[in-house]
Amino acid sequence: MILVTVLILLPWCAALWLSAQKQAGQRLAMTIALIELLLTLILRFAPDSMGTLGHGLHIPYLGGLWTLHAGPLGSTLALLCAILIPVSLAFAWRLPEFRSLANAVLVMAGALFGIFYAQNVLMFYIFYEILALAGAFLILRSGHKNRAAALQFLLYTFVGSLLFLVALVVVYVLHGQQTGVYDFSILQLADTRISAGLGIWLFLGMVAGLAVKMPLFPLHSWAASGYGHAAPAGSVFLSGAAVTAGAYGLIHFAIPMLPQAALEFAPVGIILGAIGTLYGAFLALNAANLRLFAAWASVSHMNLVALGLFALQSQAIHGSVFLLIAHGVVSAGLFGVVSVMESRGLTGEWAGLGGLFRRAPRLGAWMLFFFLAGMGLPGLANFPGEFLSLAGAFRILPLAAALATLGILAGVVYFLRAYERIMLGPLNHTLPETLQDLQRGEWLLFWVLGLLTLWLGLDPQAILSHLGILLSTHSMALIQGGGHGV
Amino acid sequence: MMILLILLLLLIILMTGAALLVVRDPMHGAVNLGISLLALSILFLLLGAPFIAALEVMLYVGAILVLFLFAIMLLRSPLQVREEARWRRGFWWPAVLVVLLTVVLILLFSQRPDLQVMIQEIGPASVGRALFGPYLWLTEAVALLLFAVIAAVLAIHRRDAHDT
Amino acid sequence: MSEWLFLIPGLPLLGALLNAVFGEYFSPRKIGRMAATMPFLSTLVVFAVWMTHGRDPNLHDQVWTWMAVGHFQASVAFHVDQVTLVMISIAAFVGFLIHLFSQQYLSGDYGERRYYFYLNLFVGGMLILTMADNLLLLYLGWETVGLCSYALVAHWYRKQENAWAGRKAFVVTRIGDTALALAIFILFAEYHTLNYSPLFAAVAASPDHLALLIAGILILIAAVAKSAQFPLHIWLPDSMAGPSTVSALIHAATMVTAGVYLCIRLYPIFAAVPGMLWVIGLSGAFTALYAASCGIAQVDIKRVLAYSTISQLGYMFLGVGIGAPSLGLFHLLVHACFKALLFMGAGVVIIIYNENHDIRQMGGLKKQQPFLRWTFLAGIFALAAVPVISASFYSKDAIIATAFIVPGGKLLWVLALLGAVFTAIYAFRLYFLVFEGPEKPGESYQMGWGMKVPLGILAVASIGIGWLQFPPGWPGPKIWLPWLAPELGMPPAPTGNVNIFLQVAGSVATLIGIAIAYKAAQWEREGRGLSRIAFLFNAWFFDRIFLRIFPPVWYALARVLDRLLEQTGFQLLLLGGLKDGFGLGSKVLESGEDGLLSRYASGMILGLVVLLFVAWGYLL
Amino acid sequence: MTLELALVIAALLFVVGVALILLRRNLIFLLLGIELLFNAAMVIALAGGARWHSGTGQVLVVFMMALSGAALALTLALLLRVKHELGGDTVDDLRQLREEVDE
Repeated sequence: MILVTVLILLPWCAALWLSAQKQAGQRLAMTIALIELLLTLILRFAPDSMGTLGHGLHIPYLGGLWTLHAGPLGSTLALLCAILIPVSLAFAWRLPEFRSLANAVLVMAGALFGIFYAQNVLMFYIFYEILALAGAFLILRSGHKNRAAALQFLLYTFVGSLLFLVALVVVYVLHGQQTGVYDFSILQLADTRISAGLGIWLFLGMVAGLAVKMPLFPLHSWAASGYGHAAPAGSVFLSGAAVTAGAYGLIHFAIPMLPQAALEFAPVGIILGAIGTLYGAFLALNAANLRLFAAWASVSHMNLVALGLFALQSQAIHGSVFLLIAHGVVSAGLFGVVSVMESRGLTGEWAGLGGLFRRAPRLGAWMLFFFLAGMGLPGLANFPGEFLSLAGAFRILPLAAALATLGILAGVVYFLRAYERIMLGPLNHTLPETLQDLQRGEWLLFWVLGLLTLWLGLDPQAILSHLGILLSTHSMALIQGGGHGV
Repeated sequence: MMILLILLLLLIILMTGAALLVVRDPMHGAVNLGISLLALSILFLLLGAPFIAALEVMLYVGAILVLFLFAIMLLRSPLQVREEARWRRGFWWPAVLVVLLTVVLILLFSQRPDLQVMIQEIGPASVGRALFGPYLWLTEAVALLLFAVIAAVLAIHRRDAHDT
Repeated sequence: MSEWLFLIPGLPLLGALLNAVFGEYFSPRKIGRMAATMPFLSTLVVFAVWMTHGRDPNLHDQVWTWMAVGHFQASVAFHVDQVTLVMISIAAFVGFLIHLFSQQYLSGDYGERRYYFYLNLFVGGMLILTMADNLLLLYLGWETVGLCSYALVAHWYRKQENAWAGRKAFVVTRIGDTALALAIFILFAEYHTLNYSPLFAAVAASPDHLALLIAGILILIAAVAKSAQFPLHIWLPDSMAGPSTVSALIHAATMVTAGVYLCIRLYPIFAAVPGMLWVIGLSGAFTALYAASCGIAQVDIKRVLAYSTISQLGYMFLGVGIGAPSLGLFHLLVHACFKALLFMGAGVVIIIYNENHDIRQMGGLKKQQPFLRWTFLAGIFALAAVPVISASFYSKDAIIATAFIVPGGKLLWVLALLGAVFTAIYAFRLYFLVFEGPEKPGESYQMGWGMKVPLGILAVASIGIGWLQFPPGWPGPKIWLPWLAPELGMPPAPTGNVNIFLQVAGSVATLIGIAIAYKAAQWEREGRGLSRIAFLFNAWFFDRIFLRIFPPVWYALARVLDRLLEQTGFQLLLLGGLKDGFGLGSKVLESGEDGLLSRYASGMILGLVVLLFVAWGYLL
Repeated sequence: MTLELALVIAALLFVVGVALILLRRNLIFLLLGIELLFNAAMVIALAGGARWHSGTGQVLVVFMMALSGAALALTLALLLRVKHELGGDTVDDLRQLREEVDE
């Protein structure tokens, strides 16, 4: 219990302390990040750490706000986020705006850990809001410091989460009326009997709130401008870790609360995910510069996660969670490559690139590695997740899943075209003379991410077997009725 | 007999009110207010609050009205009585509103059977006991408030160098 | 023995890993030698498997569980049976020969370490593909070889067209991968398993025709894309931009045969759907004829061989289509030998004429390079299926003959026979133009033993390997078909005078082809040769049509989606509308405040009046 | 002296006060109006106190007197500064608080 509380509050205090410092405080931020990593490791692999860790801050009618519960899914995603913190800080090491970026990332990290260990839905909502705010702050204070992008990000996430709050409160009230127990803990709210008609509206509200963070198709346009304008090092964390909150919220809170409605929403979700995957692929092909390219690639993958998640089928949901983790690592690699190129003074516009492989073969090799991972090459991180999600969704809605499978083909088209424009072909004369290849630090960073991607790709069973039964037995029983089967 | 007296007082209040509305010079306005307040203090007497009636004369007419007079004196630009327009530009719309207000108040308070209760007199003794009994701290607070107002007025009036 | 199976693909992959990690610290020569030893070691292991389990191999090696979610069980498990044994022998042995050959062929070129990395990775990927025990692992090998072909074709990345050719290869083969993925989903959705034996058992038990038909078509598309069959063949001629050794390994011996292997491996699925096999046969026969017709009009030495590969693969598909997968496999083996030999020979010829690919400016090389000439001639004999002495006489003509007697096979037989004639034409035309005729001297080039040994071995193989399976009625050994029979069944064999007629027809077709080729070579030298036929030179203009239709449409769709939906749809209307809406609202509210105190007072009093009226109404 | 009569008196005073505030132009008359409103409130307080026979009514009145006096003093002081600084002492002139509607 104390461990998780430290895990959540430590980054916030660090952020506070950091903003009071005069100098940039890289060393401090990195040590905090590594401590976080250690804590999550302990929480993930300590034998007795599973289950409810403790109750706290009990408020009448609201239930225990600080009840912490370490589930297999939550702690695994927390581990992913903990890995991404030092990675994103490392990529931002020499950025002028390191301090504000580190602040935003640390606050987001605290909020994320709060989300993953929350058992009380209201506590989840509060941390979800903090996460959205910190995300907007990150976009505002790093990279192009573009106000419009931050505003758009905030507009989307806030409107969405308000809808989620409305739906949550309705469920809470209905539960209160039915059982007389007014409590926000998910265990209580999970078995409220809700009429089908109302249920579908509530679930739509919740999906609006959560799927906006995971940019599901119609709610995605904040992602392009958000990732496009934030510093790539910031986008590493934003697109790698922050999106997991949406997916986790859906699996751990929204679906158990409204299993029947989730079942009815499944076909719509799959179709939206499929459209989103292809839509992201096409727009990545047409991206104006490298940042937007990486942004759209990330949107395309996240829609595939959404597809797997809404299919509510055991292969699909395991696949989508695995793809979520894999996407965290691969998009960290992608945005890492972009941030390394920008640290070399390249603007990322296509005109300024071409034939880079001659000057920076190591960077070229790693870029190809992460592009291949992005393409879903078997043996690398994305493949198991993608394949499981598609195979599972195929059993529910073959046509939509087939449409999404075209994403495999579309992936090659946009990734290789980008790779060719950057790396291959004759050397671009506008490239700066002093362009050196990866330095010792960056090279090591890419090796870490690369080995992680390879390990995830070759031995996904290590993660898949630990995820356990993702959907609580109760909602699975209901869903089994819906013919979604194992 | 009593009713006659009350009606007379009401008449006085009405007359001074009307005068207040039409008179140009603020000094005349202040005097009119004084007269109506005096009539009101007699009414307080009839309402069974002799202590308040006395207080009304001392505090209200004596202090607040004098305050007004001083203010008007200070405000009056010397030796030149400008022909002031009495009413602000948008006159008719608020006038209608006032009439509407009177109509609704009369409607609200007329033919209300449960209000026909006679009023008994409450002597100053019980008021004194209440003032320094349960409401002791409140009284101290009001005293403090008055002190604070004095300080505030002084602060506002302090002419520091950069003002003029 | 079975627990050593993982070494076969493991060793080349280990070589690739070592190269990736320590590559920078060693000279390219050392890396090259290390890279060459890896396939050599796996060839030894394969040889050991031949020795111990040659008779009827049925080995299984479960390494680790890759994915296991509900029914979706896929593990990294290798399975070796007759078909796989043949495939891994080709991949490992020919792979080793190519590694040996490229030590000298590519020395001193840029990106040598990268070349050896991808070559090792390719051999590893090919071995995984052929030894996989379930569809998912096959898919892994399938995509790895696709990746390596992309990287190796774009090896000389500094020229834009090479990079583009690589990308074109990967994108077109990826169409096949998507089809294969869909087929796997269908099969998994229907039969809940990915491993071969349970899958075939389930298919045999309850053949659901619709699902199997769609899955069959999708698998065919995958095979067609990978083996560059019509219409997805457009990437192969362009991928000649890569080094010749790459073409020798990938575009002749191993990767392109993966499509044929897939059809052989998933034969029960095709057999379960009536008429499916005939479709495969037709596609094979038509591609054979089409590619051969294009081959006769080419001038680039490597493009001739590229179209010949497409056509020979057509014959293999024909073999599978007429119900004789073992014959298809036999031709695959033979083709691997002589095509690798021809490509390597072509590579040397290109170096001699310093990077000039145009065969019209070549000639009379036989005096300068006697060794190269004889080995190349052996390859040409095999390619053209010269009766008796060449290996493919025993494999290709057998396929053509069997096609004749299979029900509905007459059309296929005609196409195949015509294809055989064209094959002989372009084979000997190539030979006469390059080696015979007036001598055009190129640079002198001394082939080291590293280059001579592979050429020699493959030359002997392309002559001798055919004797494994003499045609029916001939005295010689017939061990190939019986050896494969337990797994692929015995193909129907023509008998009596029909058999004789077919063999004679095959030989006559080849001889006619050679005669025409002699004349064609002369016309070509006089400048009015076959290459002036634009229709054939541009491969019936398919490439141009294909490139004018699909990429522009794809990019236009991307632009439309981007401009229409993203910029106008989401950004302008949705967000712009929201912003203006809020702006309007605040402006309306603002107009109420104009600083007049009494305006505020009257507002308050108005509120009071309204409240009192409500109270009055309430009290009534 | 009935309760109803007291309420009528208070209503009368209230109306006059409101009329003054809304109609007059000079700020002093506004303040006079406010004083009238205070008195109206006092009448009701007394009526209430008398009705329930408790002294609190009158206590409230005492406090109200104190408050109105304090408020008035402050307002007049401000009024003096406003007259001096901004030059006008009528409602129509003092419009500096208007919301500058910037486009």
